Formats: sequence, structure tokens, C-alpha cells
Amino acid sequence: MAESIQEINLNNDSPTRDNILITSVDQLVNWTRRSSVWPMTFGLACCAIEMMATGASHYDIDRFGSGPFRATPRQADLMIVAGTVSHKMAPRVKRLFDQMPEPKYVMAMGACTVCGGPYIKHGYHVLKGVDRLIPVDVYVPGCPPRPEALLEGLFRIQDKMKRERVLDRERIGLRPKLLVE
Amino acid sequence: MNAPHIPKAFAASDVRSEEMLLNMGPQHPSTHGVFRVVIRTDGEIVIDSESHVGYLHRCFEKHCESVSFLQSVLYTDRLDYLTSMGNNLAFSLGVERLFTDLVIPERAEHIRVICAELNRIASHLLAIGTYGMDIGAITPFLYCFRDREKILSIFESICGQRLNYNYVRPGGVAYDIDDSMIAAIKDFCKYFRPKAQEYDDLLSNNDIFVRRTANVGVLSKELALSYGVTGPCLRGSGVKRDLRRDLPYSIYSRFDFEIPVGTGERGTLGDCYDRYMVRVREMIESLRIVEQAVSQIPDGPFKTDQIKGKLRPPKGESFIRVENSRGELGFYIISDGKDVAYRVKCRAPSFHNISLLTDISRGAMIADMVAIIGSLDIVMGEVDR
Amino acid sequence: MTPDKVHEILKAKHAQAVSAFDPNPKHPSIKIAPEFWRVVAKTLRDDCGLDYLVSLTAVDRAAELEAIYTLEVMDGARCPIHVRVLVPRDNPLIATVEDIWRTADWHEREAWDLMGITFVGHHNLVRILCAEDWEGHPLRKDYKSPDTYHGIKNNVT
Amino acid sequence: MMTPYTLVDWVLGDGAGWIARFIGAVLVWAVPITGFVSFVGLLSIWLERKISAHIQCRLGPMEVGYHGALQTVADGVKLLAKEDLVPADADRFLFAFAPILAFAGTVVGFAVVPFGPGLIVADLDIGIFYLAAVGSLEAIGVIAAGWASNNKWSLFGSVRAATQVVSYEIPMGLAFVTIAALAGTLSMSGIVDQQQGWIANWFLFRNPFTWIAFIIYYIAALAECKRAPFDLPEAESELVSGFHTEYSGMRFAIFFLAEYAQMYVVSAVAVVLFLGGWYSGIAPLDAAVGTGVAGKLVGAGIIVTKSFLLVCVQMWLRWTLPRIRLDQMLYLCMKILMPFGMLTLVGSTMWEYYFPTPEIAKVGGGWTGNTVMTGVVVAIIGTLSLIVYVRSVIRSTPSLRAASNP
Repeated sequence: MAESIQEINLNNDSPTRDNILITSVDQLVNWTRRSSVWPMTFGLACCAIEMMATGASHYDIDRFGSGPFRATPRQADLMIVAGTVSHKMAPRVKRLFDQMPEPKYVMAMGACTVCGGPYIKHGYHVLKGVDRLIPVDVYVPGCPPRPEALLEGLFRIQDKMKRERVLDRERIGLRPKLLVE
Repeated sequence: MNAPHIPKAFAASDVRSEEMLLNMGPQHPSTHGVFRVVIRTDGEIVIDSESHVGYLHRCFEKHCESVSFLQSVLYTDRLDYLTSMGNNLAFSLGVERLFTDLVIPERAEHIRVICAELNRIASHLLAIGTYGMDIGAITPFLYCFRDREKILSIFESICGQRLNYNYVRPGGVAYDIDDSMIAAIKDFCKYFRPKAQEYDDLLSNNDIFVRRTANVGVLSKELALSYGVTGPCLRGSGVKRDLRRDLPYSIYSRFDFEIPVGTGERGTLGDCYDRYMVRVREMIESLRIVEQAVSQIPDGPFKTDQIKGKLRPPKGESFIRVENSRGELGFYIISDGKDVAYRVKCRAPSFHNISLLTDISRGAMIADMVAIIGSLDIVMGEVDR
Repeated sequence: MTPDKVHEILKAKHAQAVSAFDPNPKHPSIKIAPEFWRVVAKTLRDDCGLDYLVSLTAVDRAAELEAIYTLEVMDGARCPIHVRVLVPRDNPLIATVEDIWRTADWHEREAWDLMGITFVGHHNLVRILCAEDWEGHPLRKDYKSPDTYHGIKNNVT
Repeated sequence: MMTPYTLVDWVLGDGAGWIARFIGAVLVWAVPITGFVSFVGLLSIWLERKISAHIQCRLGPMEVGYHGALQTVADGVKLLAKEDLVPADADRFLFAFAPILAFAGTVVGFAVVPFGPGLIVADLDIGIFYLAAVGSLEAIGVIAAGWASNNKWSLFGSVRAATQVVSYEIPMGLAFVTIAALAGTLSMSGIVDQQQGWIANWFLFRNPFTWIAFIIYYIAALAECKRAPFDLPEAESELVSGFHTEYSGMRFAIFFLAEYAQMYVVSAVAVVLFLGGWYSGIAPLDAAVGTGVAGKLVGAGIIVTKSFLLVCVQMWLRWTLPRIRLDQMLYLCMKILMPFGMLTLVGSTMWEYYFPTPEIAKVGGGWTGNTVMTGVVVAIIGTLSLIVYVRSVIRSTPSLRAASNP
């Protein structure tokens, strides 16, 4: 990740990029972004139950400001792909991702979205990893991951947000690449 | 010259708004997963609807033909992921049925029953909670999750997983349970009984909730039978059918419990409220079974020693059904003597239960549509397999 | 309704339809010739009272495809009876029973989707589980899953 | 308009010309009001999240500031910095205009909401009427939003909003008229003035019918604010997010702010009409602070506190009750609230005619026979309804009761 930051600085030699005003604004905006990551209610399978448990009383993701699970992609910052993505579902996932406003983040929750999980070999109808479809920021393995793991994934997303620049609307360099074979 | 326009007598039925096609799902907050239903509406009234499933088709039956019997248990977890214990149990019983002289130890049978019933409570808790959320009450959902968390922590101590347990296996269970776990289960029984009252106060006796669910989505007995509906949905229509009583498997014949059926107490027999109420009452009955099983659990081995090495059931076919929390979960297993099944067919209760949505939602409102889908309590992992 | 009784009734009404009977108490099954399946199904429901189609299992038996209908009485004795209908693999046609047991609708769609058995007379025989433009019938033993689907690599080794 | 109560007059004196008055009003009012609306929004969103969390055995926001105090600030700035999406087929002008309309409709309501004695933007003679009129402006914003989004769910939400807000104007108006008939004025500060003295002088306690009027008003206010159990226009489990499904970033934030600001407006109006406005209900205390700067500050504190208490009640209801259905919503309005509203109006005026409140009690305060009678009637009605409720609960689910007590 350190490389990609340098990449940004090298690629942009504009004198206004790193001045004191912009960097202060960066800090403020990044603080607000990481303090209020609103996930989208996007449950696909088993992992969705653990995602709900993370939002519920015992684990309470709302403590970190991520409580409001938005039903519509337009108001969400984070797409937690929770569960197996099948080939039939894949176009919808892509579409929902496209509907989200920038800056947007994707968390692949669970083995199925990371790589196909237990369905990798014989699952003819299962997408082998959601990163073939949409760029994934953080991978949370597990089948399903515990709520603590999901919270940890959220913290990693927050770490990522710390390094962003307000001027990079498209998140140059930080936007992960699609897996293309 | 044109004939003068003569206004017709006005009748309310002449007023027609334009029909609209509304696509609900596969990503919608209250379709319980990736279920999609296309609704043809006239204003708020549902004229017709068409269900589309398959967005979570994970090729369960192909996997059973490709991996060994013991590995298949793992995939049964992910069918109805809210009742993994019941799925494990059904598959294990199906495999055991292929053998002619397999004896399952008493202790294992008791552990199976305890786990299956605790899981039924957990599953019904989630069903009730999400149902409340569909109707618009968010707080009961969190109360249900709070109590469900207690069951999950028991399961976690038993088998190390919170959701997909892979615990009940052909020949017994994976690990033994010790006294601390039994104490935890007893504690939970004590804790949970008064909590059921809380759900009553928040939902069952809430006037708005009753008005939203009573007389909505009435599922007649005949329709239920012809669609092969089972579980709480069928019992909500007043049919007293429960495989734990009617076709006892494992050791269910030894326990004393009631089978709650819908009575139409707040509306019509077979409405959403009845289906909801059956679930609430079943939790208490499951609790009774757990208490009985925990109090009489014997010592002994937790798995049979007749299975050594690879699990190779003899050639043959078997069909088994168990009463899962959503209805009768069946497995048709065909073995050709190898350690991999020749064919496994899963008869999923949700698959039947959701197929009648078109019939019972006709004429309802959009808000009712949500209530009906919620009351059928589907799990897409099981519908799509 | 015991399996023997069902067998008796079917023998009496459709003698040539029943080609085999296995009274195994754990797994009773009756084999029906496919051309008679629809009339037999009506008899099974009306005369034998088997009003509950528990399940429809499609099996690939190499040269033939088999549809196993598991039937039961919803109220009363609980003993599922398995009715087997075997059709040739290259021309798998079975009459639909969706109007006899309404739950057969989705089950037949599933059997067509995954195994490729065509149910003649079904009102809407389209794919139910796989995507609409999916090719092949995945549960057949000779099925090869596609290498790519809509440009996304599918097979991972 | 020339009552000495408005702050501009107080600052400038009565003799100022209209230009001076206009500039003064902008400086003295527009800026603080906008600030106050933002403050109300931020505070009530934070309150909502904390209250809901504590109702649900959770903690709520904890990490952003002390007990999440900066949570809404973070949310707001984040929403401002988000990409501003307009759907491809949306009506771009309406789409951009709708949130402004909704927000403006709410903010102009603040013009007649008093923040304390004399702390009122415009003490209109037709205060309540004005409020009822501009209250519907927000609904137009919502309808425009649903239409402009070109989304079927949004359209459903906006049509529901139109149905709901228009219907509930009527019972709300009936409650207004009940109080106006008692007070003999439509001016907000005029109404508050009649409630000074002891707590018995609050219009809530004036006669038994004002209790009903208060309940009707509060239910109608919930519906106007689109709060649960009347959150049909944005019913999350039915309509995804209703009218603001397609809104993102800042525009969604404006809708959000407008909703919470409106919650405050309706609560403040309830306080003005029924709960004594800026009077504490303790006659010597009000007399002690007077009407000077101290009186204004204490009065402002009282009225804001009372309003926020009612806002909290709205939140409490939201996190407890399920949502009602569209037909039930209309049933409640047309067949229950409206007849009872009529009854309230007639009953209240008749009561006032036959048992007029003595002038001495109106001014000086005190417990009169009328107050006692009101108390007795309310107590009887309350006890009866409690008995009916308890009986219905006990009868409702006997089997479960038996099952849970083995």
C-alpha cells in the first residue's frame, strides 16, 4: 500500500496538491469518512446473518458510527458483499456497486466472496470471488466470519480512508484492481 | 355531427389506475435474501405476482455427487443456514438409514435432539425478529438477536462455530459435550422462559402488529396441502402435522411436548398472525424438549464405533425427512457403494412454502406482500440450494 | 394407505402401467411406464388418497433418466411411496402433473433445469435455479461446467 | 405585527422604518434560525441514535467524540463530501429543487415558533393558520422528490406522503381550532400568554376535551413528520427508502435535516398550544424571572427543553411501534381522529360555555373547581381505558401465558 501512495505523489506534480490547506482538509474529510461508514443492507447468504449479528446488540457496529445500514445504494459508503455470489446474481451486484456514489468501498465478507469458498471446485453456478466483478478493498475470510472479524475489516477500511486525498475523486491508485486472469 | 357525449352512471369499479410492474428484489430489505418477486400493482393493490428464485443456486446436489459423504455434511450446513443442526441431522439420518445395523449411542441421540431444538429456537427467534422488522418494528429484532446470541455462544462452546456447525455427522456427533456446556444449556432454559413474555408484549399483543398481520395472507388448508407446505406455515393453517410426533425419528418419541397449531385467534385461520404465533409457541415447546433431554442425558460414547475408516454406505436408496424449523427437510440419497453419493436430492421446505406466494398474495397490498413473505419465513439458501 | 394397497389399486385399474413393485418397508417403490404416468397419477391422488407430493427426484441412470415422485398422505398414515418413471435419455418426455399436485410446478421446472427432463404440457417450463441463458443440465453425469460465463472465468483449478 | 414581543422591535424600538426592520430581521433572525435548525438537526439525530441504541440494549455511537457527540457532525460533513448523483432519467431540475423545497417548507415554519417570551421571528396574528399552511410545503418537496427520481419505489413513497400529509392536515386543523376557540386568538404568543400562572392554566388541563385534542394533535404531528408508526413514505422494509431512494450525499442530508427540524417544529407547537409555552407552570418562578433578558433566557430554556422532551417521545414511539398500513392510516384519520376532532371542538366550546374559567384563575393562576372537575373526568376516563386494555391483554394469549409459567 505504501507503494501506491508514492505513486499518487509521483503522478501528480501539481503544486497545489500538498499544500497546508489541502492536507488539512484531507484530514478533516478523512476523519468524517472513517467516522461514518454507512454500509448497505446487502445480504446474500449465511454471512448476512453474521452481518446482522454485528449490527445487533451484542457487537453493535453502531459504536463506530457504522450503524445506519442503508437499504439503498445511493446513501451507502460501504458495500459488504455478505454471502455467495452466483452467476445469476452477479449482474445485480455489479449494478448495485455502480449505483453507489463515490467514494465507495467494498468489503468481501466470507470465503465465498473472497474466492468461491467451499464452492470453488464444483460450484458451476458460483462466482469464484467477487473481485472478478467489482474491486474489493478488504477481504474478510471465514465461513462465515465472526462479527469481530467483520469489525476488524471495518477498521482496515478506516485505515485505508486515512490515506485518501480529497482531490482524488476516483481514488487513483487506491482503488483496487479487478482480478483479471 | 358526432353524437353528444352521454356521461355514464358513475361506478367506483370504473375507476382504474394504470397498472404498474414493480420489481422487488433480489436486493430488497425484506425479501429475506436474494428472492425476487415481480409484482403487478394497481395503486397499492397487488394484482398478480411472479416469483423468481435461483439467485443463490450454489449447486448443493452437484457437490454431494462430487465429495464424500462426510464432506457433504459441510454443504448441508449452508442449505438452511439458520438451522444447520437440523440439516446435519437430516443428512446424517439419511446416510445412517442406508446401513442395516447401525446403532447410534444414546448420548449422541440426546445431544442431537438438544442441538436441533436449541437451533430451532435460534431460528424462530430470527424469524420473529425479522418479521417484526418487516412490519416496521425494529426493536424486537434486536431483542431476538440478544437472546439468539446466548444460543450461539452455547453452540460455539460445543463445536466452535457460530452458524454453520458441521456438528451432527453420520454415526453420532463430532465432539462430546461436557458438564459446563450442560450447565450453560440449563441456564439458558431458565433465562429464556420469561423472555418469551417480552416478545408477546412487544409484538404479539401489539395492536398495530395484530392489525397488520391478522386476516392477511390467509393460507387455506386445501391450498397448503396441494402445495406441500409444511412446518409452521402448515400448522398455522390448523393442520396438526409434525414429523417429530407423526413419524418420529431419532428419540423424539420419548419426549412430552405439544404441537401448537393456528387457531385464527385474532383473525382468520391460516393468516400471517397464526403462522407467527405458531413459531412463538413452538419456541416454548422446543425449550421443554431441551429441558427433558438435558435432564436425562446418559453417559457413554458420543459416536458409534461401527464406522471405521471411510464412510461407505452399502448400495441402496434412502429417503428421510425431519421436522426442521421451516418444515419437512428431506434427503433422497442414492448410494452405489462408494464413499461418494451417486445422487442426493434435497427436498427443501422453503422451496414449497414460497412457491404459493402468488396465490396467497393476490389482492393484498404492497405492505401485506412484505408481511406475507416474512410470515412464510424462507431461507434462500434452501430454496435455491 | 400402505404400499401394498396402492399396488393393488393400481394393478386393478392400470394393469399394464405397473412394471415393477418393491415392497421394501423402508423404501417402497413402484415403477410406472411413462406413457401411463398421467392417468396413474390421477388414480394415485383420487383413489389412493396420496394428496401430498413430497418430492420429485430426477436421477441420471446412464441410459435413462429417472423421475422419482415421492408421494404421501398428508393426514393419516405416514409412509412415503416412491413412484419411479424412467424415460430414455435422448428423448426424456414425461407428462406433467402440475395440475394434479400444484407443487409439481416448481419441481418439474427444477428437474428440467438441472436434469433436462421435459415435462409435456407444463405451462411455463423455463429455468428456475440457473440463470436464464445457462447452457446444459448440470446434474447430468456428463455435464461439463462452462469455462467462462459472460466473460467471467468460471473454472478454477 | 407591532406587538412589543418581537425581538427586532425590542432591539430597534418601535419607530424604525421598514428597511431597517428588514435588515434587522435578517441579521437578528435568519442567521440564528439557520444555526438553530442545524443545531436541532444535529442534536436530535444524535439523540435518536443514542435513544434507539439504549432502547435496544446497545450503546450507540461511542467512538466519535465523547459518547459519539461528534457523530452527526462527521455524518454531515461526510455527506457533503460525497459524490452528488443524479439518476440518468431523472428530472434534473425538480430533483435538485425538491430537497430545497422540503427544507424551506420546514424552516419557514420556525418563523412563528417562539423560542421564549418575545423571541419570535414574526408574531403573526394568524400564527397557527400560517403554520398549517406552510406545513404542507414540505410535502410538496417530498412529492417532487418522488416524482423527479424516476424510480417506482420513490413514486410510491411520494404518493403515500401526499395521501398522508393531506389527510392528517384535517385532524391537526381541528385540534388547532379547539385551542383557538378557547384562546380567542391565532397568535402564538397570544396563546402562550393565556397559559401563564400555575400548571393548571395550561390548555392541556383547561377541560377534558383538550386532552383529546392534544392526543389528536400529537398523532397527526407524527404523521406530518412521517415518523413511525406513520413512516409509510420511507418505509424501509417496503419501499427500500421511499421518496429519498435515489438521493445521495448532500441532498439526502438536507432531507434528513428537514425531517428532524420538522419534528422540532411540531413539538414546539404542541408545547405552545397545550403545554404552557415558555412558562414553567410554577407561577412564582415565572413572576420572579420577569420579562427582561433573564426572563427571555429562562423562557427559551423552558420551551426548548419541553420541545425536546416531546421530540424524545416521538423517538421512543418510533423504536417501539410497528408501522401501520396505508388503509389503516387512512382509517385512523378519517374514522377516528376526525370524528373525535369534531367532538373535541364542540365539547370543548360547550364545556367552556357552561363551566367558564374564572378570569381570576386565567391571570393569577390557581386551582379552580373547573380544574378539579377536569382532573376527575380525565382520571375516570383513564382508569376505564386502562381496565379495558388490561382485560384485553389478559384475554389475548392465555395459552402462552400458561406455557411461560409452568
